[in-house]
Amino acid sequence: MEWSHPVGVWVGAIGTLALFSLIYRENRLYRLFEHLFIGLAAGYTIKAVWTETLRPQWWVPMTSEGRWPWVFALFGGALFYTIFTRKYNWMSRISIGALLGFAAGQSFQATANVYIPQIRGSFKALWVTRDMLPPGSLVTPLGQSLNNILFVVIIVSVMTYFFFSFEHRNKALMTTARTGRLMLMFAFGAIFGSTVMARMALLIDRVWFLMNKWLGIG
Amino acid sequence: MSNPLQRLESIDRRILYAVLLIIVVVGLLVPIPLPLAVGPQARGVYEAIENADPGKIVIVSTLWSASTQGENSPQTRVILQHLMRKRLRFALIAFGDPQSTTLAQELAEELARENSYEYGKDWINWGFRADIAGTLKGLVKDINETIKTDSIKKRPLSEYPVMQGIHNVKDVGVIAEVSASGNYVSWLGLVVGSTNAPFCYAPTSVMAPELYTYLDSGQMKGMLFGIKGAAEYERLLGIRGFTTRAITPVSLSLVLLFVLIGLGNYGMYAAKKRDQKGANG
Amino acid sequence: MTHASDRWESALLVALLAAIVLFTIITAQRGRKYFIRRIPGLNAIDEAVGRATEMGRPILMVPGLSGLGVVGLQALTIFSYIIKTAANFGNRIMMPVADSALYTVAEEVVRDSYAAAGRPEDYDSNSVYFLSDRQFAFASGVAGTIFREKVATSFLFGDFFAESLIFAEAGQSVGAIQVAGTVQTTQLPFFIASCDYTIIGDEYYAASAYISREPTLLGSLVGQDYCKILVLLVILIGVVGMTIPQLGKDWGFIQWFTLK
Amino acid sequence: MNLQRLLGSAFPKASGSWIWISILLAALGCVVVFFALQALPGRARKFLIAAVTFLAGLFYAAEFFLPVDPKTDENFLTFAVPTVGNVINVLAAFTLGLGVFSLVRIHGTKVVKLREGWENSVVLLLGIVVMAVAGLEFEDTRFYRSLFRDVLNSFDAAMFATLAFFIISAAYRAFRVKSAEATLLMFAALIVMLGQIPIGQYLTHWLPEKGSYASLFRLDNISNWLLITVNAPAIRAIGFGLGIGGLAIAMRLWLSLERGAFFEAKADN
Repeated sequence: MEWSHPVGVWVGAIGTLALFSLIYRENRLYRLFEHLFIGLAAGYTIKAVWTETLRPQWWVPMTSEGRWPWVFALFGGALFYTIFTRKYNWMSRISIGALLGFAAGQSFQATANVYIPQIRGSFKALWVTRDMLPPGSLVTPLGQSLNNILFVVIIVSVMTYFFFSFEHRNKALMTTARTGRLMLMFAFGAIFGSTVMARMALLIDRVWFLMNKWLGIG
Repeated sequence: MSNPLQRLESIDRRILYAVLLIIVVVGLLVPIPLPLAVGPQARGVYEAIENADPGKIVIVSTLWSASTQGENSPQTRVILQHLMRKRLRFALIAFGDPQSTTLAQELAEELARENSYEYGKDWINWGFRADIAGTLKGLVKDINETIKTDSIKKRPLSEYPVMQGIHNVKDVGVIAEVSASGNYVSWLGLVVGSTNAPFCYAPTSVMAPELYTYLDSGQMKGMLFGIKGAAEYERLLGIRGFTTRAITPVSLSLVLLFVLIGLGNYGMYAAKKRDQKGANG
Repeated sequence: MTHASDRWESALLVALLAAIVLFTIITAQRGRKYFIRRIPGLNAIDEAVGRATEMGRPILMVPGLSGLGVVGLQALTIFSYIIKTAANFGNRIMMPVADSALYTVAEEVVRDSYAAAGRPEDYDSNSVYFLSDRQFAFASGVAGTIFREKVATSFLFGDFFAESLIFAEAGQSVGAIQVAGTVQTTQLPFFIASCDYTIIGDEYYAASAYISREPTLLGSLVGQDYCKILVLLVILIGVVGMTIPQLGKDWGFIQWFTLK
Repeated sequence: MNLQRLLGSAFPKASGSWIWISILLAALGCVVVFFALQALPGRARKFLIAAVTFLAGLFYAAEFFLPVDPKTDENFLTFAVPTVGNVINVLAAFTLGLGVFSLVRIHGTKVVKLREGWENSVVLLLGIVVMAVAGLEFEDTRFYRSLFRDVLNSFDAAMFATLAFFIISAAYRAFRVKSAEATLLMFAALIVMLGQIPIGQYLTHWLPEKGSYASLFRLDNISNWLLITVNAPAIRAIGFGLGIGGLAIAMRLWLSLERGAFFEAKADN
């Protein structure tokens, strides 16, 4: 079955232009489509939560597979709604607490898995010899040594910048932290630079949508 | 008093926007062929798929929505094209936004028709999962128990020939995620340590810089750097698609930015000189 | 690694980090005083609130996109301090929320903050509202609000993704004073380019301790510093090990942190 | 010890009409528990909340730290990981109603009282109903698919694409040679942008691709070098701080040591 309909394309295209108009100034058309957007998004979430989560993970196991204890999940969910009452609203904290607890408990494994390899990856030899480089490497041992030294210097200086529990009065400390700050700016510039292309790609995709799918040009 | 050069310091934002729009429209209409170098990151993804064990299944995870389709859709497309060319089995799974499963499925269906890939035999859609951590932990243990049913026909996974001999993440040949968010942390944290399958990533170019650290540490085997990565991949596959066309206006708009930054700085310099003159005189 | 037993030493390091933080929290609760340095961006909060008072226009607070978790709660903690200040000056506030679970907490936090400032009657239940959990529907709503209300000040704290720049540039266009902080490192450059003050990296987590001077939080922050020193030491030992050819990759210490 | 079997016998699977009877009985049990909870004194409530939080966290912590059977790579909790994952999903899903309620309350009031902009609120409320009904009941129609693909998706993409404009004005304003920091920011951005685009690559394409010192000065190589050798360690160093900060808050939440908004007093009113 088709995923597209001319009427839908028209609404989509006019909405696109309306949302774009914000860059000129806020206006009535923008406001209208902003509200339509938020409404559709909420409707879609209702649909998605039911079909993607509640029905397969809760309703079907409970009612068709005989896993009746899933009813307790409804109880847990219902406790959130006590927030609207003065008398019972403390109970919402039971469910909130459970969610927070689960998230907290996972943090051990997550921290280990994300950061241990990065710690290990920071063990860089400051003096590299030819046999330490992978075969066929184009970098010279001296070049790699310099890279590695720079790598370690940046890690140390940036981490130093983020020490909070003492004043950066000591001259060496001040210089290190200042280097860290400058390195951060360099890194942020690199991120900014690599983002521009992504944003342009999105705009081009939209202009192409307007030109090709709506107006049939190209 | 007001020298036109000094006004370059503060051009009205709306003029900037109008110029950008014109450049994009013209760039799309008049394609200018530009050279493109294939980087080692894209090659890493290509080689991971090229060398994948045909007995195993490839997981293509998607975490993107229409908002980033400008980059993520071409990336998903080239990866699927490559998988189908190699006739590798693959499973789609989606996180983050429920629509990511629909969008990926739409692409897969389109390409499957072209490549006579049969649903259930050559590929399968595991569907969308809201709980990333729970699902990924489950995949490591038992795929059938975690996914239960596919998302198109809603039948148990074990009924599909494509799932023959696939039990857990050790039976996976390559894991590739096309993503608009930082979900790689979950994959690295919960899955990659438990399997030998190479892990490849196709992020938006925004996210790409933060991934070099994982490429460097070897946790990731390859990466498609936004739309440029997709264009490089098209080149590796020998295809000329929309991506190859779009890369021209992308370049032009960046050139515009260079010009604007130059003008802004020149204007600032001119204004400063005037101020100094004013102070001296 | 799926379990600690995959590499005990690595898991132990993580446990040790947690233990250090707990230890300094306990010593702080028992009365030990800890010092923290000045964090420039956070000092700007009062100035920004004052600006809104002068201009008589609302203060916008956005707690990011993430749900009920560490990052969103931290944002609300910072906001509760801002609200208490704003309540004293009678500023109007607006807080659009992007997650329904976080929304429940946000509403309570705002109400409590007004009560704590001694002005429970000023709390307007329409000031905190769920907008959309869809990234760009949320962005369109927030951007529209910034332009329509011509907000005087906007505080962006939490998990922000691409929409960060929409908010920051919208605020720029209406001349708002903006203070932002996020744990999403990739969004920091945009906040730096468009906001007046940006909280970088784990300054975000330091903020609640800095603002509240609550002993538990100060203790935790100092513990985090010790943890960073420990991580730095581990890295430096590893670097030395890799540099000395006799030790190298196979040295026990380096193996402790090598996951398969 | 086999927890899985124990739980299986404590909560046996029902079948046939027993399903609904069990559900009903369990629901009744919940109602009883609800009123029993309300009867708790303030201190006990606080304790209960802390205990639930702690136990929830303990599940994942113990599952991670406890030794595993080397043959199966599991300990006695591992079997429950997928189910607990589902529980979290389902719990979070139930909160959706709170958000929708907020939207309907604010915009419903606007419409009823005909406040300024009520027309927009009508559109918003209609949007919710039409999308939800179409999605739940008529998912396989062209109407729904087009509403989703052509309309909703286009809006997402359009809003995202406004960033192309905003990034231009932000860069134009911020990239000025006025301080060491701003200059570095600009310099790095320019190099990376040049290294990415074909035109930038073209500028230095005459240099050898590899194998000589001259190739180091190819723009794409400089850009990659910048990203790997300067960007990566800086991001990593920030990451260590964020990771430790996150772990610290997780510990405070888990052990109910957190302070600040929401965690002050309360719970015993």
